[in-house]
Amino acid sequence: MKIGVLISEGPYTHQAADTAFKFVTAAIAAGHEVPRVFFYHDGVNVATRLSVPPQDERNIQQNWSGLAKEHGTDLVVCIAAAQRRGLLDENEANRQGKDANNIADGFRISGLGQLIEMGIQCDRLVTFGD
Amino acid sequence: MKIGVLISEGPYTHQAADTAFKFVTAAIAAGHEVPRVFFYHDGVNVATRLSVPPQDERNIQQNWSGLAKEHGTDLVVCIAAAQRRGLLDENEANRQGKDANNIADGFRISGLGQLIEMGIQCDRLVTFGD
Amino acid sequence: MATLHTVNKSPFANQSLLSCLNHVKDGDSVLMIEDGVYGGLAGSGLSDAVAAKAGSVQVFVLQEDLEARGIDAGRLIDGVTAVGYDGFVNLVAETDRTQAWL
Amino acid sequence: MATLHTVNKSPFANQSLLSCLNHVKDGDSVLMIEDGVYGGLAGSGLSDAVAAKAGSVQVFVLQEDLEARGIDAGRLIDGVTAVGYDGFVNLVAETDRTQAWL
Amino acid sequence: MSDVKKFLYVNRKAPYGTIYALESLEVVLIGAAFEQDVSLAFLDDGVFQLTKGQKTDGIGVKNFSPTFRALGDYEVTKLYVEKESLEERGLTEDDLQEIMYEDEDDDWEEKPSIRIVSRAEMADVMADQDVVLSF
Amino acid sequence: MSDVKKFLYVNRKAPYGTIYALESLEVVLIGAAFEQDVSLAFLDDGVFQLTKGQKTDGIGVKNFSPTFRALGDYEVTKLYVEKESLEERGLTEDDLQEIMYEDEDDDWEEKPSIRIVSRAEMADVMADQDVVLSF
Repeated sequence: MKIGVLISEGPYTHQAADTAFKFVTAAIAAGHEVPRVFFYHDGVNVATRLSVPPQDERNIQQNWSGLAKEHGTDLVVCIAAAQRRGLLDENEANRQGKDANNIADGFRISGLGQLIEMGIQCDRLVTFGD
Repeated sequence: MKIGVLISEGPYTHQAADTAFKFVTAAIAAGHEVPRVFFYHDGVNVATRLSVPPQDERNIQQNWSGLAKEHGTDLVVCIAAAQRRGLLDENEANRQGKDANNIADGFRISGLGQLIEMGIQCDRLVTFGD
Repeated sequence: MATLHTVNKSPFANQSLLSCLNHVKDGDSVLMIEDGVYGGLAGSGLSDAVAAKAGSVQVFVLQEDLEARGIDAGRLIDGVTAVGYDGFVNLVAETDRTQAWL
Repeated sequence: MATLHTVNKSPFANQSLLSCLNHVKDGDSVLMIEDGVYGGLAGSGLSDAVAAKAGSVQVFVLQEDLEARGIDAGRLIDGVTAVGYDGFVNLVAETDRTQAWL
Repeated sequence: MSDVKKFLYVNRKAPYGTIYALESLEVVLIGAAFEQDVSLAFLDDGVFQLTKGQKTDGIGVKNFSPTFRALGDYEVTKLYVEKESLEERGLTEDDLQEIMYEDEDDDWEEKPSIRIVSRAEMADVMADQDVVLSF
Repeated sequence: MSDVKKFLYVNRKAPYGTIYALESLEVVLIGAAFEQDVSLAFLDDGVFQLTKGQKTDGIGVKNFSPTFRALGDYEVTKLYVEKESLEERGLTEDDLQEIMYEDEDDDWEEKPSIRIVSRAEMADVMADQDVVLSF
């Protein structure tokens, strides 16, 4: 079964991104497909490569980047939500005249249409937020 | 009277940083002193210079940077909270081996001691959060 | 030695206002801001709880947040007063401490 | 055509669980996760409201979130069942849609 | 038409205190282009999103409430509002903005998009969806 | 000693679902170095922070509950816990961890840091502070 996942809260502040990660891992282990995870609202902040969590804590961004690498999961960050919150890739940074970008490997920035498309193409959609 | 301000939520997602800005502006207009504003929890995300809000919306970071420039308000971002969430200055980026930083003019990164100090030195402490 | 209590969450979604009202002391002030201003609405399921405190405690709502949400000041519970940001600043200065019910 | 409802907020702080219980249909499932697992506690001021629904609706809590918070499964309301992440996945697959009460 | 799904956007939060109401509306507008069967549900504090007379100059935040009136142009015409949620908040339908659409199946007659429903009816609406997005 | 202020850290949120409990504790630890008169208040869902037997391996989040037991070493010895908040949640004092400190004014005798107080007493504690930090 194809399960799409929406993450609506930022890393560390809310448990949403952690619970979603455990859920997706379990879904894949059970033989389901998770073709895409969509990051919206503060969820876009999961995608920053600049975070430096304490050594004895989990690294949420690296968890997700690792999952994308291993399973080819499409990690999509909403462009509108990302712009408000200062999450940019190189392209966006150039386009907006910003001198730096902060997106991590395995994530890509795209439009809200990708969320709707996920809803249409997946058999289930599960939301993790606050 | 000296009023210290603590902001505990991120920009755009919660109204806290907007309400705090209006409050500080009104406090200064009323003749009070706001020597320091401390950004904690997701509040650290107010300090990113990479945000690009829609043209017809307020720019929260620029509001605060402007206030710091005009009134000399000390805008302090908690270092521990900032590291978790990927908000770095040049120094921190170098120290952590990161290839970019994202802090805006007028903000500085420092320790939680600055929050306690603000509580000791100010006559009042007002918290804006969620 | 009075306290200014601020409440910024809708009392219909969150228990913060009720917990605040359970801990205020006579002579304290309560200021509802942001989504908290809905706590000032007359005729709601929570109006009586707020009105019951509005005697021993001064209850305020932030005018600008009220306007943003399309609520006319005439809709407020009797004894609840709208103030602007300048009034917010005065309340902070006039009381001895501020406690946020986040 | 059953729905899986997820609730992730403490029912002592937030109205989400009560609103969820007011909208579930017979045969639906409710899964409490994250701070929502406190809604499964027996002997609380909210236990009766949950127990009253636990007949017509299947009520679950996420075992890992329960353990994290130091709550023994023996403390759960009768009729509330603990499941792991694998059980969470099964519930999503077995129901027709998932609705999050954020 | 097996590729048309029923999408429900569930709005349970008040506007301005948090961004969820605004960003929910942004999804609805983008989603309209996908020609799915779209409904919006307003319950709990979500009913506050639809109050008329919102003026946000004083808080420095953009007033997005006029956008609800444009939803008809995007063929988003089913806005379910829960009666009990209004009542618990001391509100009536008169406190909400008028939101209309032109019904192309009925000679473009203007009709109200807001449909006041009971809690039980809202539960029925929710149970009749393929995809539920919560904000 | 006019530069010693009474600081109260108010904890009203459950652990792990959000980070406030952990980041509150981080402020308390740093603040201890400033030699102020420190108290902690646990009420509403904040009482859940102190439950014993927390095991977080399953959720992949760090278990910070042992840190509460170290507070005595930082001379943070006044942890007020509201009785009514416990009762509403079906909890008793037995559900909480034992947190002790050594009283230097009483021949280093071990004493409990947790003080169960009524709601009215909690209101008195709150009203007796110079600085109130809410998490």
